[in-house]
Amino acid sequence: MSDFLALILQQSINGIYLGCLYVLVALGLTLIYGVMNQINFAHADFVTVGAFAAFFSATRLFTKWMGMSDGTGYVLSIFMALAAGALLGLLVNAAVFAPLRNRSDELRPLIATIGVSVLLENAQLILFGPIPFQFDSPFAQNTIRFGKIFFSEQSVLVVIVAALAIGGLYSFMKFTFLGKALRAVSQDRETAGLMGINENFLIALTIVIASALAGMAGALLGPVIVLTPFAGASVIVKAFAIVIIGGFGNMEGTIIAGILVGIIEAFTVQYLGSGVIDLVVFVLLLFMLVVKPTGLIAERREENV
Amino acid sequence: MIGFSALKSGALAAAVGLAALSAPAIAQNVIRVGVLVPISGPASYFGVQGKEGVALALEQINRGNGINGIKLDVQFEDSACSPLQATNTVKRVLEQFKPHIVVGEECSDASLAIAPILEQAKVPMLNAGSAANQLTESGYKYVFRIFPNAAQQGVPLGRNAYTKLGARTAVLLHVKTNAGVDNADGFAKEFEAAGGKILARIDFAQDVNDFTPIATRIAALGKVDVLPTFALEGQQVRLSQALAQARVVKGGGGTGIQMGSIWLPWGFEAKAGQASQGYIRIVQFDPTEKRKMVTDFIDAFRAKYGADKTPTHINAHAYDTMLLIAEAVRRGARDSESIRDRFSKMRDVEVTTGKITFDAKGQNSDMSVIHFVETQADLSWKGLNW
Amino acid sequence: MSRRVADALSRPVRWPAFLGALVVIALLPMVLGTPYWRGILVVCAMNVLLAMSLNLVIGYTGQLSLGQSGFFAIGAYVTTVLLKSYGWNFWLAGVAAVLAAGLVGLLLAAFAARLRGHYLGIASLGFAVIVYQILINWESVTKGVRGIYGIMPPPPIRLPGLPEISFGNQATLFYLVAGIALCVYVILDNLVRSPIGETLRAIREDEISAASLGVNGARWKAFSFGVSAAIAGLAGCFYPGFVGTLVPDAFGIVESFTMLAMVIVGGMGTMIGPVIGAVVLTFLPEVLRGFGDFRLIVYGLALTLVVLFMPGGILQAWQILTARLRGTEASESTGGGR
Amino acid sequence: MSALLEAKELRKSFGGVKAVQGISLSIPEHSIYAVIGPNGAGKSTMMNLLSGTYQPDAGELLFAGRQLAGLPAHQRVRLGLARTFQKIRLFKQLSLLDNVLAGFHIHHKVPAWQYLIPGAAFWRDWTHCREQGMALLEFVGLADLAMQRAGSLAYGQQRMLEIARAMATGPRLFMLDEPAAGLNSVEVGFLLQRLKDMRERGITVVVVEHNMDLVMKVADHVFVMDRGEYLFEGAPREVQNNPKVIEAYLGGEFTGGLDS
Repeated sequence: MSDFLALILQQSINGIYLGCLYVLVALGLTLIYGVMNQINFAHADFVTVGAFAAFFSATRLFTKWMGMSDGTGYVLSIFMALAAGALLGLLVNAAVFAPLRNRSDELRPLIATIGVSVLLENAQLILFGPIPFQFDSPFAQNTIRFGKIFFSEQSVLVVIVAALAIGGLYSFMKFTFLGKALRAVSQDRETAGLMGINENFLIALTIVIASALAGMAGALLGPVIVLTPFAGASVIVKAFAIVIIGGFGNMEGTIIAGILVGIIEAFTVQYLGSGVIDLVVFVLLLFMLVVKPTGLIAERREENV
Repeated sequence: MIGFSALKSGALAAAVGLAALSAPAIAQNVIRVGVLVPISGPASYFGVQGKEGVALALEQINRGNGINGIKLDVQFEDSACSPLQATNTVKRVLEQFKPHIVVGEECSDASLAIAPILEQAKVPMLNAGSAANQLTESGYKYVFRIFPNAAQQGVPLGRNAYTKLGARTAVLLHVKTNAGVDNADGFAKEFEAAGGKILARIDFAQDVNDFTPIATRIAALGKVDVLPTFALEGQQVRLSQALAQARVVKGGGGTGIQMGSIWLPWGFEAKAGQASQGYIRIVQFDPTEKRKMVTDFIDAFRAKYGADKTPTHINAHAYDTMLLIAEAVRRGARDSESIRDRFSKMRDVEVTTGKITFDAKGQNSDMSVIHFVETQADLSWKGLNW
Repeated sequence: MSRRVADALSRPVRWPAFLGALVVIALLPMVLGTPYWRGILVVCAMNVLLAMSLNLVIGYTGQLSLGQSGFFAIGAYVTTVLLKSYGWNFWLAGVAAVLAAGLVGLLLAAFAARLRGHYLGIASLGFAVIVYQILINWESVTKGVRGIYGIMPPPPIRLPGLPEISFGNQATLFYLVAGIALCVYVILDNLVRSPIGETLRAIREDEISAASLGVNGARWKAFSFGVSAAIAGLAGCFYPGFVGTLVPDAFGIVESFTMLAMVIVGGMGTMIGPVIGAVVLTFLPEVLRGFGDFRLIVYGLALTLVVLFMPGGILQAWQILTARLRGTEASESTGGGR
Repeated sequence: MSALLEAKELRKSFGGVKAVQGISLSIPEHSIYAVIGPNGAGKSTMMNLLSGTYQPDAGELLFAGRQLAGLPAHQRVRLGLARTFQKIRLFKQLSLLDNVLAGFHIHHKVPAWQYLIPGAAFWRDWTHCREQGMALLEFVGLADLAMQRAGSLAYGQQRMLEIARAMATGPRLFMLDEPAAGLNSVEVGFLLQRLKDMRERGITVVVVEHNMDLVMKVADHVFVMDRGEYLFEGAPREVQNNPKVIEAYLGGEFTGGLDS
């Protein structure tokens, strides 16, 4: 393989892996948006909480106290993060989204979740401090090599878990009654109400699923990012961009956009410089909004006059 | 560049009333020290460690009779590493606490913003964490810095890379902040003047987490001798690991040598693992040093904060600032003016990070605070005596 | 003329309120007489301008904008660069900065013509990110992350027959910014009560319906974005001279959210609401310094609680409270009469 | 009578659905013109084409001899076209008076600077608009509620407010989309009277209606559509007795009384 091809391939792999991380964060955002037209600004902090939950269960609870191997401990910690995210989602739904839901307002929940975000970030700062935690998953430092191409075991794990999560979410939405009900609510609240579906329950469920996804993303990001209480904040703005590029509330769009942004980022680093990543991503975002305002995969919603 | 005279006449005449406020006439046995550190936001990384160092020093200095009957009184304020917040906070401290001296800030942006206010108020500023050259190059009379500025770090780094390591090619890696840019410039200037070649200059934002694409790019550049890296601990761990994974640096089986200045704390190697092998960097505080001052400091630190902890250079810097103030008081300083006077006459004052001699600009000119170390295969440090 | 028509024609008397505001502005730097508090007052006056500017777009025109920090940044940087690199006079540079911010606002309005709701929100957020990135990367002009230092406050005004007014003093700087904020308030208040205000509110309520009344939605949204951006730019003019230092980090997207919070917490779609919000959210973090490390936790909690329990903002909560108090008093008096 | 509005071969489809297929009509001035048809006949699409909410795929539109094609809705208002909506679209958070005042948008003649600092011209306009607005509210019987929030009105009142608001634009041609839907018989009677009053004032009224009863009572001319196509047109009496129309209605979901 020529050096050039190897480089292109390597950066593409880097990009896809990065994209999968973004997808894991963005999926929850898009799910909440799709069902209830709300933005959860604290979503990124759920990711951070998930990362810390995973960190403490992987490096303390499962390994030091329960004597499991590092590998098992880490894999189990993913579920702990998932649970932590879900719990947090339950709380935030009860505290913010449920009370504000009936006012059919897109701004107040946004501001309220900004408040939640400030609260969570600083509570974690008090609890864990600002010095980065060293979260070593046993997979992060093992490198798989094919000739010049390399990637870490962790990145394989990330891609597999991302695929499983997407697959799971997809089949849940397609094949289960609750999933179908969720889609019904996202399309038309009143009709869903007529079908005898408890809307409150469905919305709580959506937030819990989305938050659990965020927690899980935290467990996977933890060993590869700089784990501080501010870790999530570093990806949230990009996650917003991805959700928009993919079309708000559109799962397929989010997945494609996430991976696309990951790849663009890798090639921006290669050819333009890492200092302009955000510039490139957001110029792309505005460009997308000009040429295709409804996102990569458009869902037509005709305004009924 | 704005001349000092212009600053003096106009910019911050705002602080005019402060001089009067901050020069209490009553005989006293307390020296008030305002400490401005970032306690909120990501920069609290510095603030939290700074507070630890100050608190420890304070405990020791104020024990018993203090310094000949005089005690230090410290007030912390959160200046958030931001110029706006820092200017607001410094005014607040000046009028509510009336300090004789202010210690801070960690971030260059904020330090540069408060320096003219303190100059105007005639309250000395003792800085221990900002590298921007400009801070002591602006003609301020009340600004002192024990931290080596970017030039002091970058120049020996660039020179030694060329002469001692025989490096001819370099890739600069730095975080896009005031200090990162200054450090990288300092290295580049010296290295290129000596005849070296900068193959690429790669800067990145403070919120970049994944360095694999950057490492891939460097790997594709061909043979790189040195990689001067200027970023904080969190990012550097990931960066070194990515470079090792891409087989750029020695730690990953490559030939490149990462070099760095005073950004990384003791304990970096343990976090980065094998990837940090061969890393050559300047440390200002070396906890393995056998000087009594250092061992005493470490013992006291562990007694206060836990036996498993080793102080970082940030802890040490903060601790040293208090030692210096205590030293000034010991030499008879009783107010802002006399503290400034004693500071400007200090020669070879020993602190945990080395020796301090302030030059006419207020910058510590004693290069003994700069030690080069190389990370060994077992992750220990080897002093290089450069 | 019937009484109903007379009611419709009654004009609210506003000059006592403005006179009151003038007195409050005049007294504030004396009540809060130290450089620190006066500095906070200047920040507060800038925040009032910013909150009012955002409120025009969000509260009156109903367009979600999360990019206000971008216009604030343009105002600050254009002023400073013209002042320091091109030797312009501050006042002239300020006018240029206001115009520049306004023009860029029109540019963003092009997006508003096509996008709604959260899409517009994120597009404007993207705009703010791009402005921030340009400030960092266009080093030859903005000095990038190194920042610009030693920026002067506005030059003194010399009027014949009067003593020189210098803005090196925080009190006079506050008078300047607060005076301008008050003028902007009066003008905006006139504007939103005028037919233009009726038009903007019509767009906010229902754009299709407004079009059926002859309203060109795109044009009026552009007007709203342009004016709003210009006011944010105006606030930006005073920032560098006040702090003395200009770095891109002062204009991160967090600032946009803080401005949004001011509008919502105070009460959007009213003139006085965002002013209240700006005052509260400027002073709250300072007052909370007593909480030390817990300061921002309390701040976050307070923000969430205000939104949850005062959905119409502090202003509406206050109105409800006073109405209830008056209501109970009234019933008591009638009870006594029986 | 000359035609105020003329449509020639208008076509509009959405995706694959042909909503309007080659409709031509001619609306005479100073008349009440009704467009009727069963559900899905394309009446509302026709209305949206005339008002400019949609642009036609093909065909010509002439208003008082002027081409309307390509002209957006807000510009047609300036020529004298006004409309109401089938699904009421009021400014619910605003007061009744403010709703109507918004309708004067195209009629303000005030120097621009006076919007910032009001002067004599501003206040003249201000007073004039409010007097006119109150008169319009009086016209639809809502003057007593002028300061209430539009969202708080009963359904029938909301319909009347929407009419008053559109009237404020000073239309030559006023198109009402199902104005009687959801009204009780008293309200329908009031509406009929108002439609006739409008005609008296020289306004050409177009009513798109499902309710045959209303149409038969006021319309001068009736145009019948079915499935996007022309079916029949003529005087109310002729329409009522036309077998094609009856069939279309009976075959459709029509439930109203043809025989009334």
